[in-house]
Amino acid sequence: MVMAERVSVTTFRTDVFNNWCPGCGDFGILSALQMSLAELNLQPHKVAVFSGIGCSGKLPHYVNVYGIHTLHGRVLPFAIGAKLANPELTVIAVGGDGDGLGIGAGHFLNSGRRNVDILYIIHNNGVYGLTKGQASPTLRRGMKTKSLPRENINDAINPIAAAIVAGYTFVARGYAYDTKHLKDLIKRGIEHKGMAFIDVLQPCPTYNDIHTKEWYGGEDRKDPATGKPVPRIYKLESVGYDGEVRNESEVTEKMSRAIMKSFEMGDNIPIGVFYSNPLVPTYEERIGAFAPNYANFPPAVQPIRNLAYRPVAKIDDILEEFAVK
Amino acid sequence: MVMAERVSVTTFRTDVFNNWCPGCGDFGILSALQMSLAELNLQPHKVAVFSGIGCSGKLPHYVNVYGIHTLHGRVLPFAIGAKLANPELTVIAVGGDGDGLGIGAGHFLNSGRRNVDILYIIHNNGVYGLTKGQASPTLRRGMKTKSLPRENINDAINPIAAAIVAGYTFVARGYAYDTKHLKDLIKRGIEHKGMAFIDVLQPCPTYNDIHTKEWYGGEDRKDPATGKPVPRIYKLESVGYDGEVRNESEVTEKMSRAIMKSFEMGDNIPIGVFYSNPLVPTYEERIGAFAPNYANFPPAVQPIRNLAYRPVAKIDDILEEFAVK
Amino acid sequence: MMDLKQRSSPKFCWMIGGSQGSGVDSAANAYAYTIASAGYNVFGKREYYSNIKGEHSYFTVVASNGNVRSVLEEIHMLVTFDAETVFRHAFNVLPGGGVIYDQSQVEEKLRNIHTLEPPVVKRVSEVLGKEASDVRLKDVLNYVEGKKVKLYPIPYSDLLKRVGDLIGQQQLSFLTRLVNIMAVAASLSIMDVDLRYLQAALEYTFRGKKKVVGMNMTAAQTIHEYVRGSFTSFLDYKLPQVTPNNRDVFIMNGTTVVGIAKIASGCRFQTYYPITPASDESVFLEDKAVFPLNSDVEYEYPHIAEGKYVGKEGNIVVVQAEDEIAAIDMAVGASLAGVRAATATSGPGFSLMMEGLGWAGMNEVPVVVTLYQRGGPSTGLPTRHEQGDMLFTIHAGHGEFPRIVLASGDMEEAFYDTIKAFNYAERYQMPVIHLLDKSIANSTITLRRPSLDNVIIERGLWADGELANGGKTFKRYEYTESGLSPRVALGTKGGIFWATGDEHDELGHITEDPTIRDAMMEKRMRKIELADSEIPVEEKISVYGDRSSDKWIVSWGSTKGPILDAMEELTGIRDDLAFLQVRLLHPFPSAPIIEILRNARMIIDIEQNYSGQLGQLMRMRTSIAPTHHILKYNGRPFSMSELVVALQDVISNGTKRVVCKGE
Amino acid sequence: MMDLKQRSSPKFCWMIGGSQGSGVDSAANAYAYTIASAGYNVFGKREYYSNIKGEHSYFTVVASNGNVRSVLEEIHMLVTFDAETVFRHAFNVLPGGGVIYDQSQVEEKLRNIHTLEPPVVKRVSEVLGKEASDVRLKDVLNYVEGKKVKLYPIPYSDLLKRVGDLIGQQQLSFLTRLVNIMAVAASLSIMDVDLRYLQAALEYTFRGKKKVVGMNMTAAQTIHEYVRGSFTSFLDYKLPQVTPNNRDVFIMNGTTVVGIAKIASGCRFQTYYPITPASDESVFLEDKAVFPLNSDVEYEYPHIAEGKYVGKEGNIVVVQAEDEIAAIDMAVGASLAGVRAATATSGPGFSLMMEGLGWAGMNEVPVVVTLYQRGGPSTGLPTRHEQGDMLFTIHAGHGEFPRIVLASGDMEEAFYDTIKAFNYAERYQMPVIHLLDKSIANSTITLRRPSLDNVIIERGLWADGELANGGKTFKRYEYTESGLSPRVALGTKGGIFWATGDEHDELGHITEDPTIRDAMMEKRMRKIELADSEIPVEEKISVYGDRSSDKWIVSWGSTKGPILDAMEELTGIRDDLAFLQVRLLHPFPSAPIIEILRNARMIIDIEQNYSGQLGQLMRMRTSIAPTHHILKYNGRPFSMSELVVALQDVISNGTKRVVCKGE
Ligand SMILES: Cc1ncc(C[n+]2csc(CCOP(=O)(O)OP(=O)(O)O)c2C)c(N)n1
Ligand SMILES: Cc1ncc(C[n+]2csc(CCOP(=O)(O)OP(=O)(O)O)c2C)c(N)n1
Ligand code: SF4
Ligand code: SF4
Ligand SMILES: [Mg+2]
Ligand SMILES: [Mg+2]
Repeated sequence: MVMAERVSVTTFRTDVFNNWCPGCGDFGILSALQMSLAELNLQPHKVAVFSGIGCSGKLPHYVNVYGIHTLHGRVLPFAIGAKLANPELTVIAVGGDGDGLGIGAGHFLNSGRRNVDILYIIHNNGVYGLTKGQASPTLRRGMKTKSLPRENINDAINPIAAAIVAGYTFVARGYAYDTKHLKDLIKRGIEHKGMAFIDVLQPCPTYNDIHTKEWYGGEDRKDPATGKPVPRIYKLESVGYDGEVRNESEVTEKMSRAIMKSFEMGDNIPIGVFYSNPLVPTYEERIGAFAPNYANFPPAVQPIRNLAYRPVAKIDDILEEFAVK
Repeated sequence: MVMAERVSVTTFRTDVFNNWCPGCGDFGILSALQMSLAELNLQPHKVAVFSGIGCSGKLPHYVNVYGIHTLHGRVLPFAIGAKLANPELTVIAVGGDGDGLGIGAGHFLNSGRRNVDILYIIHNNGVYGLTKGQASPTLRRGMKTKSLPRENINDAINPIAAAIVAGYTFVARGYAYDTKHLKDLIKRGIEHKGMAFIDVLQPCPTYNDIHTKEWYGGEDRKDPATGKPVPRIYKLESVGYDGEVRNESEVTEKMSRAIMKSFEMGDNIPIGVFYSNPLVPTYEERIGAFAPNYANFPPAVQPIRNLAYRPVAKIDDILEEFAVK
Repeated sequence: MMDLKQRSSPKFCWMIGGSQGSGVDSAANAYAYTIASAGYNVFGKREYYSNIKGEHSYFTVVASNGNVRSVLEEIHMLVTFDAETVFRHAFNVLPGGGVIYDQSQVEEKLRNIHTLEPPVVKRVSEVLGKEASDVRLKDVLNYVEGKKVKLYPIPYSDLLKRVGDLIGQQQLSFLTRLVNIMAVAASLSIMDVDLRYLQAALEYTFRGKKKVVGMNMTAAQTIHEYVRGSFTSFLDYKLPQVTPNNRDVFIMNGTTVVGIAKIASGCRFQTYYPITPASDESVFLEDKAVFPLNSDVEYEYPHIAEGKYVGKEGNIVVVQAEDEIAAIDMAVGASLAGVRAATATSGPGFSLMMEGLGWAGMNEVPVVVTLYQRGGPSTGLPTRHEQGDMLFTIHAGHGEFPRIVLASGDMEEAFYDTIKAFNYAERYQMPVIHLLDKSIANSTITLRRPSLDNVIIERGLWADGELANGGKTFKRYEYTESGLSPRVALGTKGGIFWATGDEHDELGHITEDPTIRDAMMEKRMRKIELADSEIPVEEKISVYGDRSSDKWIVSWGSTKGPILDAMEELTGIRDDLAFLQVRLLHPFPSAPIIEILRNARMIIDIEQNYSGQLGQLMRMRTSIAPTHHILKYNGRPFSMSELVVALQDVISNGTKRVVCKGE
Repeated sequence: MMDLKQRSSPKFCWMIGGSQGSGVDSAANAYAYTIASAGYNVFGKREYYSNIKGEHSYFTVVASNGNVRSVLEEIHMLVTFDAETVFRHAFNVLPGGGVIYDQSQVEEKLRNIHTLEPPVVKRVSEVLGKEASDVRLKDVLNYVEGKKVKLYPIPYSDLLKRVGDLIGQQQLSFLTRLVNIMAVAASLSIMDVDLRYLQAALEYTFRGKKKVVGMNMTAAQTIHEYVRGSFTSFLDYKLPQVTPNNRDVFIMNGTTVVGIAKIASGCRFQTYYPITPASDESVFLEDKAVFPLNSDVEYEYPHIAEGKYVGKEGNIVVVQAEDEIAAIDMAVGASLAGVRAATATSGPGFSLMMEGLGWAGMNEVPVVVTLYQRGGPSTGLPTRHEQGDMLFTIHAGHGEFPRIVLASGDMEEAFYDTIKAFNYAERYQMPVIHLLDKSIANSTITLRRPSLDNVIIERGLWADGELANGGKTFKRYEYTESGLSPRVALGTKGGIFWATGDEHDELGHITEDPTIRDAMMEKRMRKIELADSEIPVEEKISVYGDRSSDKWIVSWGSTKGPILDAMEELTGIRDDLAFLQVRLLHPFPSAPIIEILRNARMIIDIEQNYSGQLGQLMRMRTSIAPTHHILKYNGRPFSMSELVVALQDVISNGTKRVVCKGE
């Protein structure tokens, strides 16, 4: 084993010019991610960050790990392919709400059914940022951000409830500007054995003038007593909510409670872990059930040729089944 | 107005040879659909049935209404396009579980956000029938139908919960062999104002040897007292369940209850209406909010040329905005 | 960098640049309108990054009293208010041209501009002969001044303060928003254009917002006075003379032109999924979803209407779909209901439409795909120009089905082609792909009033509204000699039919019978022969120049503008050059092209792609291959300038393949 | 219907038919194995509907002591146990050939067979000269008997009862399952093939299930005795003589062959979404997910392995994806991790892969798409044959990126081409599309043992495992003369890189700089020139017959079999005919083809599509167009028989376009 080198947040920075708009919530997500990689003391080359297309999709270029900026809506299949080929990698997928819940919704739903051991982070800004602010699937009906010609015609999807129903085994919500809290969520998401999902509320100051930092922070509703803003965001931990499944019998109840909790929106927005169930076997474990050496000998570490470049798989046994006798 | 002609079940039959396997649950769905069209006294030419690809996808060929057999996973966009072009049509979409929840999952989820006034029926047989029995997204993990080389590796999606979370405003489950009950559900689904979804448990005797007619009927578990089978299926009505939203304040609670109810599976499978919310405006109504004559003058009835085949839209006003002065 | 020279043609090239989000666009639009208002024709080209704020964008506007259909590489007037624009573009200013810049930034270091790519940094420092780390803005200014470029330093912040006093606003973040129009005004002063035209332009740009117009005019006046008071030497170039008159012209970009044409054409259902540069068209249509109808004519009722209510206003349903797969499928669904339906997209979106396209082909459903090409492959250069998708459109989708592919050469063509696209689609009952590109989408031009006088809406063959027998036997796919079968809209009494992507019989039911298969395949494919034989040659190709020439340019799409401009520029030098523009790409007009090119000795293929797709297609359909290529694939449209040079290179030196590199 | 004749070639054509789900497939497989076991080469073709139970399927098996690579249209032995098969196929039985049928069904009415398409009903009644409603099975039997076809009525139900007694099972639903093998046995008795070969075949067909084999053998014996006891006149045709010997041959279909080749090639990640006829390959691989490794060699470790555990068994991860978009994207993801990865699909699935393909092209990721073509367009003829996707694959995806397209002519080629596909992919770092089709997928042949002796696994350029500097500067997309840059797998220390579908710099970061764009575009496209120059001509084309001929057949893919068989059949009649098989379709081997065809006077393009795609492609790349076409697009592969007739027609009568119609 090669000795792991010490890492810090700077280890995970690149010198690529960051062209997000000033004040964009994406900055918070980026630094929370870098902090969590550092705190988990991960070796950069053992980590791969995948992304979709959008403002959010540019994130990998700013992180000094393998960075794969894929296609619009397709981040999950790419990430899952890499993880299954080499389960040793720490794989993180990120993308926009349009990316993940609009064009990518089919992968979002179906990935839950697999429970591959990766983390998926959605930058939930209510808009299609990079294409100039059309409504994304998380924007509620009737809202009219400044970039829309008229009120949004579609209802919003609830990403937390959708993820739980889809089968994600760790489902949380973070807030881009509470980077410490988000960093902890990301750490837990990475450490979670199975498919983790974090919905991150991400202000887009350029196009979403409704869900702003100020709005989340409750600047518009001051406590009459203290004169201080009453934030719209609160922490699930702070109200004693516990979404962790500790044995099989709790699953349905915890799931239902988490879904109900996720309907809480508007002026009281919970962040934290809604649901976590470490008891479901991962896809990798399920493969192991019929290919026992998969865990130690997955595709990426299998030799396929000998030193003379000849194939090393023996096909004679298989052929034998078809031999004419 | 043209006088409506009297219709009966036979009005809705075609003489196309039906090539479903003997005993297939699809027959039940077909006849329930034909019965409901007849009972609603719909004129055949005012109805269009759209389908995806699969055994289920062949259904429209057996119904004497406009029948549009589309692409694998794409039935909803086609159906929605036609409905929005001509809201006068009664539009029904049908398809397989692989079609709707596998490849079509993205449309499934996003269609809920629109609440277009159509009905969508999924033939839930646990397998990809027409491609010879691979596991579909509704088959539970660990199940091994006779067509599978090994136990199913993926978890199942819960279509009822997924539909509710997606925003469908009428969500029900039927059973292919309780055609009378199913017929009533279909009627309600058609009459519901908004997007209705019915998940139909559909035995596939050819490939799914687990969820058979006998299994649903409880043939394997006889009541020791009476010696009669105890069916696994029961009706929500029979236990006093009421999923209908009658005012806005009930929404979250009814939704949550419906989702919890949908987790009930295994040996007690509820059928009936899980959730119904007629209070959400349809997409058509939402269009009407900014195009007031849409309801009476939708695309399909708008003349676009005069008798001399010249365009009839006036573009001068629009041009004027760009005039150089 | 090219050899700069002032063209013989009476064209004036103006450029503004700045970081995205700083108002470059509206400034350029205001300038273009001003100049148009003053009586000129303009052509404006917009260049921007796939980024919302911070990266560099610029806008070139060429004005002329004659034709103008492309940009020049040489700049007469460079308008800036940041350092980056000067670093990037000052070297392109002609001797005797001028640069407006912020005088407070002259010490700005090249190295501090993080949005400059390494090759730009390298190029600048090499030209200046300095280490990159030493280069400052003033070095560039000195350098170009040495090349006889005139410098116009502006104390923007002082002037802003003055403006602030005048309008009673001192907040800097607010005042900064006026800088872009001030820069424009400065250039107008230098160019000696009356500011009253700017007033009209501002009213247009900030429509309805009187106060904003007022403040901007104050800012413009302020800088005008400063310029007139501070500088004495103006440009060596003057705008050519025009007499402003009441021209019936409009200033528009391509997505607007196509949007308006769709409304005119009777398109009543449009779907889209956001994508650059296509979605502007759909957003425009969303905005114009309700429009007046001509009430003084007798309508031809759609087949489905049962003597219903007819509104005074039409409406178009525009649906933002969840992806491009849904977008095309929804459009096809709407078309089945009898409506003219379309979707607009760019390369990545089109790549997702293969199955929908094939289904429409198989089921003979008219549908129009408006495809704005952009830089590929993959996500590519999302905000840049290319003509890279043409061969893909012709072969798009598995299996074989008929489709029509047409490409517009400019915005005027785009208008009429949009209507033609629907006519073709309905007439031949097949999908039509209308090829446009980023250059057409995002360029701004002065356009004459589109005339609907010669526009006919052709809806093709329809079965009678009331069909005989209960509907079980309407043959939607009836075999006919032409291949066309009368159709009905969903909802038509007696017209019940079936449709399926599977091979089907005349009723639309699945069949695998080999004889029916052959008959249906042949029926469908006959329609493409029909289209080939019916579409008049004028709609297929255009020829410019001497038909008897033996030196031909062949090209398609938006290269038309720079090619015609270059040919005009070469008047007297290369009068023997003729230009064949292919407008209908599929079915390919082989016969007229063979006729024209039969005796050509030199065939120069000009395209904005790497592989010379039209050249390949032409060879495929005629066995005639281009002899020379002028290509460009760096994401920027041809300038007239580089095309002139490239043509000379090909013709004089026999260079086989010229790759143009201009920005 | 064709003019039936017994060919000169020593071939025996056997056919079985029946409704789907009634065991036609296993019967045919058992027969094919039996005959192979008896020492013959066989070629079996399977035809079935897109249906699970009830529609008609049939299986033709041609046996020969020489080459056999296609079916005949004429049948020597028709084996049936339902009426429909007789109605459909009896007319194709040769005079002197025979029909086995269920004697209890002779009164069956044509009109009662609901699965017969109207054209079939019409054809049958026309041949018989009767009203369709009057036709009964016996009419057909009488008719063919008049044409000297021998009839073998079988009392299946009586015999079944007898078998039931013997095996102690009287449940009819159970016994019915033995009918298919009984029918086979009857044919073997008539053909005088020793039943002991059948025993081996049954062991193969029902592997492991001793009891089933036993019961089937009992049934076979029973019917054998019946046949030998009841009939005296057997066929006028005999199987040619062979001496059964220990041949090292295998009996397989195409999906199995390709599956095995994938394991051999080192493919360790395969994705799929169910689709006919491709998914059989993936299901096979799922079944063989764990396989032994050669333990007596020294492995070359993959770049990523850090001296880890090496298993005795390899494994391949096969993922059933949620759709084909996910399928290709997952494969690309796995490839980034350094694994040979592939996906297998058919037309509709491939249509969904455009973006994934383009991303792989843009990011230089090796990935193999095994494309089993089937009848198109759209859902088309999902279980039928066609070569309709080739031009689509070459132009697939928006924008321009390199890819390699190769097509196999038969199963032996398919085996080696599968390995070649991965070699090309890794060597040139680009997507490779391996074209196969339904005919290869679903045909059964006797294949010699594939040899790995000459197989080399080429993995292309890799950077050193341990890279110097912390990883911030590994240039994954380094500019090189060849266009190839050394790559690393995700997880490699020091090799950190970025990838993006946007245009990018050498590190893989987004750029819009025009000079980098040009350099990267050229780098990528150079690789296709490299491939063109490096791939040996033997891998690009094959030539059969006299190279100096001036009469050429050009074709590609699985038409190879029928063409070679037809040429063999025409020995002595058309010895001057040569055949050019194009195996590498992109980059197109223009130079060798021009060289070969330069002096051709007749170029006959033979393809299974409507538009002659290879002909178009050849013209596009060489300016040489075919002079004649033999095409077929009814969903069924060419039979040797019809190709012989068509070739004669073209050559003797100069017919420009022959469309074959055989079933
Ligand atoms: C197939 C396809 N369609 C459309 C686009 C254009 N596109 C680029 S970014 C984007 C939306 C981004 O929105 P979101 O995913 O919410 O990310 P954000 O920019 O808000 O972070 C779209 C539609 C594309 N790249 N590919
Ligand atoms: C894009 C595409 N991929 C794959 C297929 C092949 N295909 C045909 S039917 C089918 C699955 C059908 O399963 P389901 O949707 O559950 O319908 P069922 O047959 O069970 O009614 C598939 C995958 C296809 N037609 N199109
Ligand atoms: S547009 Fe919005 S999401 Fe995108 S970078 Fe700017 S602020 Fe962030
Ligand atoms: S395979 Fe299953 S779903 Fe399909 S027709 Fe047969 S029984 Fe029905
Ligand atoms: Mg977003
Ligand atoms: Mg199914």
